Amino acid sequence: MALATDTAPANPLLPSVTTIVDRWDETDDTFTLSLAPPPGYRFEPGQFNMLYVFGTGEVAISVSGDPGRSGRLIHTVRGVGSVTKRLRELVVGDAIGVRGPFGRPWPVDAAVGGDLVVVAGGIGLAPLRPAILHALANRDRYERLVLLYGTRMPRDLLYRDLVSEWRGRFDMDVLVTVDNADRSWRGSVGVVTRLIPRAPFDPKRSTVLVCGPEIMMRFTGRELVRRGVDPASIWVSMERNMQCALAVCGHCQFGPSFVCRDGPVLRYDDVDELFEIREV
Amino acid sequence: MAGRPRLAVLKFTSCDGCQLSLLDCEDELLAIAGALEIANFAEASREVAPGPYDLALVEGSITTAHDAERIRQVRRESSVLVTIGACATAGGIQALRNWADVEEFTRYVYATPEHISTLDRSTPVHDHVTVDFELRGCPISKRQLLEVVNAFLNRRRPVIPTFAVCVECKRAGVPCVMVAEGTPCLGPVTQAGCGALCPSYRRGCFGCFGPMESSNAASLSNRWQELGAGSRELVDAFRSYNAYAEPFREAADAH
Amino acid sequence: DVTYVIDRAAIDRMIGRLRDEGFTVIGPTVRSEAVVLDEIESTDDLPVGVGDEQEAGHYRLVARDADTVFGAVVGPGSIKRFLHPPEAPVLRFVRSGAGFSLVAPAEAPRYAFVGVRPCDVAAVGVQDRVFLGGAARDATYAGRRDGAVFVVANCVRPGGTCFCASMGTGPRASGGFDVALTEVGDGEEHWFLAEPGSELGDDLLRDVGASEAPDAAEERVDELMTAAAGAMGRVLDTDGLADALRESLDSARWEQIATRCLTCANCTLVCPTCFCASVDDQTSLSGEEAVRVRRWDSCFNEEHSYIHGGPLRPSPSARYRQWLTHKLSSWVAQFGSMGCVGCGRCITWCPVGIDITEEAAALREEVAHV
Amino acid sequence: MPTERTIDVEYLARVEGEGSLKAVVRDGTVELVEFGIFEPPRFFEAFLRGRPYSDAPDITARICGICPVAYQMSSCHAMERAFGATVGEPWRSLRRLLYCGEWIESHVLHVFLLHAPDFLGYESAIHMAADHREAVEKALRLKKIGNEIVTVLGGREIHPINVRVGGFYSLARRRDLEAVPLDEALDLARWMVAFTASLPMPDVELDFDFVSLRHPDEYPLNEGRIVSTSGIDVANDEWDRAFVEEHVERSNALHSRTVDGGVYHVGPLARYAHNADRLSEEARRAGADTGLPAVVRNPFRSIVVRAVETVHAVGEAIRIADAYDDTVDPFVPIAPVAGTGAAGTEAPRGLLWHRYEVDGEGRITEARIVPPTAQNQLTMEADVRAVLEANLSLPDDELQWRLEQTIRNYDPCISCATHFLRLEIDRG
Ligand SMILES: Cc1cc2nc3c(=O)[nH]c(=O)nc-3n(C[C@H](O)[C@H](O)[C@H](O)COP(=O)(O)OP(=O)(O)OC[C@H]3O[C@@H](n4cnc5c(N)ncnc54)[C@H](O)[C@@H]3O)c2cc1C
Ligand code: SF4
Ligand code: SF4
Ligand code: SF4
Repeated sequence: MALATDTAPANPLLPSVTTIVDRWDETDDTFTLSLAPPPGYRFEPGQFNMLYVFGTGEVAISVSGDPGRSGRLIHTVRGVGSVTKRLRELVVGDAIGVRGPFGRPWPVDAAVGGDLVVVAGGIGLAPLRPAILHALANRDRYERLVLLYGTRMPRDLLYRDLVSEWRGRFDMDVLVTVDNADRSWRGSVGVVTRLIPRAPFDPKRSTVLVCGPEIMMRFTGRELVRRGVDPASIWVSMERNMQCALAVCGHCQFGPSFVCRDGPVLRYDDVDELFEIREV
Repeated sequence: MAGRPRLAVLKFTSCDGCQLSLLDCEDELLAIAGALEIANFAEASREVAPGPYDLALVEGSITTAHDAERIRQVRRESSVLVTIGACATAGGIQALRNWADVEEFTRYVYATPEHISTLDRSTPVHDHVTVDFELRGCPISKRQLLEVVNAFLNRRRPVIPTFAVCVECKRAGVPCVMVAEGTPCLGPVTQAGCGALCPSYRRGCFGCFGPMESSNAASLSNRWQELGAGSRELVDAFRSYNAYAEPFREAADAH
Repeated sequence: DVTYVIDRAAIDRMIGRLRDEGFTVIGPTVRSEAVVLDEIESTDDLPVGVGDEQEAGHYRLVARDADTVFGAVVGPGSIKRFLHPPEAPVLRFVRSGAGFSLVAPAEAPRYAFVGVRPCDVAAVGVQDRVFLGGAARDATYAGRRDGAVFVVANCVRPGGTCFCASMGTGPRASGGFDVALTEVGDGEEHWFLAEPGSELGDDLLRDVGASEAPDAAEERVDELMTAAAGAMGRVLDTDGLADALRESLDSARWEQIATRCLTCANCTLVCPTCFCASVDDQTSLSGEEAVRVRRWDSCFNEEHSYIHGGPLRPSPSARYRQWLTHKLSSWVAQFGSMGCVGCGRCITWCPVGIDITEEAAALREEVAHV
Repeated sequence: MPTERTIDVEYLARVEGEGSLKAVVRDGTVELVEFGIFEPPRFFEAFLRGRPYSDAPDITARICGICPVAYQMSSCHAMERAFGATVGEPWRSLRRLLYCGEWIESHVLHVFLLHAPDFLGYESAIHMAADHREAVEKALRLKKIGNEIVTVLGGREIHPINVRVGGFYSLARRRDLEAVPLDEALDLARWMVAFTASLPMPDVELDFDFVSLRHPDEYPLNEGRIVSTSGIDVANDEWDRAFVEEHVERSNALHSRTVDGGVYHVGPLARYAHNADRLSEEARRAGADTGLPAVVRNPFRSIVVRAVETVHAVGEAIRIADAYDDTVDPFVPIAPVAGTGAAGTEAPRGLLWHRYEVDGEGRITEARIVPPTAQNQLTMEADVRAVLEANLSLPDDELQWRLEQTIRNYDPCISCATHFLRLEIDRG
């Protein structure tokens, strides 16, 4: 979609207009959009875009695609509120506004030479997917590659095919758990933190990337430290109300950080104390 | 024009002012009538089509057994039920009866009270049925009414903030009447929506949009007392158009 | 640097010239029992002969010497209203086919601010770092900020809730202005010392016929300014404060403040540096047009911290804590200075008179004793 | 075979309340006509007791969202009389100006959105707009200007917040008033007279006892003595010498008679009958151009009288706005003392009378409110009976519509005057 460009230069609030090339459902409430990337678009794992639905509003959504493939811009979204539910109704060919990428990425390079451990809760796997794909594409640069993934129910598991493909790989350890199992579930049951003590990684040489609900990240951080991981090697991705992604609307503050600018990926030892305080 | 959402505008115990707000949208009225099928709006058309309705705007509080039944029927017939105005959202000024002897009220007003049948309480619609959205105000603001209709048509969340009148007061650049003139104002505990009308006319807010999201009526009451208000004034202030809304009810009962 | 002495008529000429050049001249003016900032046409619109009395939760206009031009310090409004307006369309879209396109925004006005205070321009400096200091310039702010002119009035008589001396932003402006005026007058004499702060300011002064100031005039003003610095209504000890507040997050005092705090957001809205804003789409009834509107928001509003499932700061104590620690502590990490310029507005305009200097001191005290 | 037609209008919606209409016709004779009000009672008079006097204008406004200014005016005047306070110029003129805004808004609303569709055979103004878009748009424009006057002076169009006993909380800025396009309104109002006069008009002449205010020099809005065709001529506080209120089973409203049992009529026809000589030149001319007689006895023709009154209100608004000075004090200080005060003012729909007793602390001890529709109830019944008798030959649906239109002649209050009637005609 052509955008009228006879306007003031580079208004950072101005989205590029692009179209939906493909879409599919992941779970009951979660779906993936595949967009034509705006010209020259590049991102790093962990960064996010602001997606705009005409007349409804804008939301922060992580990029979930493969950073090594630039042909498509992939977002996995859970329909929870007004904008995300409208996103779910969009069909192939519809226009959508994109601004980004924003934010600090996962420190995938810092992990080089050691173990890379990924801990995901629920939709938290979406922002971690690019990091995993990056690591797999550069597999020889890491020692062990581990994914610990938990959801509430078996039906909430994202990227089923991909996750089972990963499970089948010899160069990656994948442990999956659900909070509440049903009859069909034959895997482990319990919160994701319970996987940490038995997961195959060397705490002293690991970089851990964590994304999920705040409470899950808090307990995961504690558990990792208990297992001996250096707090400075643990990274979490925060969610806050976000309306501009430019650190000027003020909503995404988390202590001294703007999640959009200083995050969303933050180092655990910068936030562990804040995690212990209510309503920060 | 099939396919347009069907609108019903319905009245219970009230003054008609909130539905009149729709007719007061002089610039938008014909556009609204184009975007929605006005299926049932007695105030505007003698053509009354039966439900179901896609959007029902309900004005007025519930004060009779018959209306308590009728609102259930309305709920069954309406996909989205929006209550409009202090009567529908809080019981209205007529909820002052909730602290009084209704029989005595009836004797006072009517020569033959035995002809009057009414409940002894005036209650908001949400006490009777599930309400999808509440639009506050005595009367509602037509700008906000348009926003609700607009959001419904565009299927988005209406931008109807629940913060204090003070926010609009400051956005409008109105000098605070409480700080600059010592005039007691309910703005800090009242929900925005009117655009801080009263302070902009140098009058303290009297709470016609009902309690804001986190009303601290106790603290404001202390401040009013420092400014010279007595308990009687505090009770009068909290017991008006939204008297039966909980934070105001408690604030008045505390004095 | 050369300084000048001018009279009130010269200020009028200055206003006239700025208006002739197409500036919208904004200055203090009396509106319903308070001094506000609004468009002015001459010094007659300024609060001549008017002063103010300010305390926590209390503001009254009072009489000053009949010809005092800058006798009232800051009122509830600040420059923020003009550069970061309370409500502004930031983008406008129209539907076109399956997509949508952008409509060009209206041109921003050019502002000249006359009679604003040193803390006011310091606050503009703070907001500059917020809106212009990041990776991207905020277009709405930048469009209004670029080329704005500031004629500051130094504070000879600080207000009852002022503490700019503590924050290093006043009572004498040290930068960020085009002209700084100091009013000197005690009935017998009445003149203004005028310091140019930019080339534009110097031109402006020469143009209105300013004469060079004698040394005595400068000395006189130095004395007045020293006296003013000692006459602040409030004091805030900022030394180590940002660190102390970081330690205070679980203090019981937040709950105590919350019993008084109305969460009415007044403090944030009068604050000249607070910048929080919400962004919403406003659609036409037909759905063909959408305007993205930015409006002042506040960390005291529940929706400010809303994410799916509810607000992250449901309790008033957490909201007050967010505000105070942001102003005096986390702002330093974010933007390199505190987010407070010591103007005292939040103290005066809090309907229940909660005092940031008092609360910050008490919190520091508490942390020191833990 | 004897026939019985029962005309049962269950939901006459609101007549300052929800109303119903019941008529029984046996063997070609109208046996019964009952206009009932079943709007649930709200007990205003009862809960006003104990409230401070200053609440009266705000609280009584909530009786009616269509004419809140009328309630504010009657209550302010009554209170000021109770305290012996004189509120003269300029507040007197400004109140008239505010009232003119409400008259314009209310008259246009009634004439175009509620009443004109009857004459032209439409279900609503929105249906009418399909064929008469320009007329409806012009009407909305004029209505909006009326509302703008109320908004500038009162803060908002419904339940204005700026009216207080003694005057106003603050005065509107002159430049805001200047921005209201009153000259355009005058053209539109003149056009409205021509439009209403061109409507097909049923031919009826009825004998009414007209009751309204009469003022020595003005077309009455806020002040005047209460006069009637039958010779009543009393001061505002002598109401009980002239009128009585009754309460009957079928109704939740009280209705009024003259003390000697007569049925009377308030509203534009009554005002016009008693005060045609007080109309402004432009209003008189606009009426005369359409051949309007000095007394109109055809209730259907009230639609033209409303239009003429609208011209008057716009002209009056222009004159007051021209002389407006926004630098005066907004109100006269009020010192409450124990006392009693009564006041009638002319609401768009007719005389609205309030009476209060206040104690030494300024708290209300007694309150009485007589709204126009309560006073018109009996005359409406008589009128419906006459129209029914004259039109028995009409088929059911036409008869129903004609009766609805008859009720709407009175503009009893918006929803009853709208097109709400569910009418059953039972031929027995
Ligand atoms: C960096 C980042 C990355 C993210 N990545 C992803 C991702 O990859 N996939 C994904 O699914 N999600 C992601 N999210 C979360 C996603 O942004 C939110 O789920 C989304 O913003 C919800 O928007 P909504 O309009 O659908 O929901 P709503 O809850 O309707 O809207 C949220 C907004 O509306 C307001 N609001 C809504 N309801 C209320 C209410 N009742 N009271 C007050 N205010 C209300 C709030 O102001 C808020 O701004 C991410 C978030 C962040 C910050
Ligand atoms: S006048 Fe009232 S609403 Fe306005 S800021 Fe003051 S307290 Fe709040
Ligand atoms: S300021 Fe208060 S009383 Fe006045 S209109 Fe607004 S909400 Fe109602
Ligand atoms: S925090 Fe208070 S004193 Fe500091 S700049 Fe803001 S309003 Fe002024």
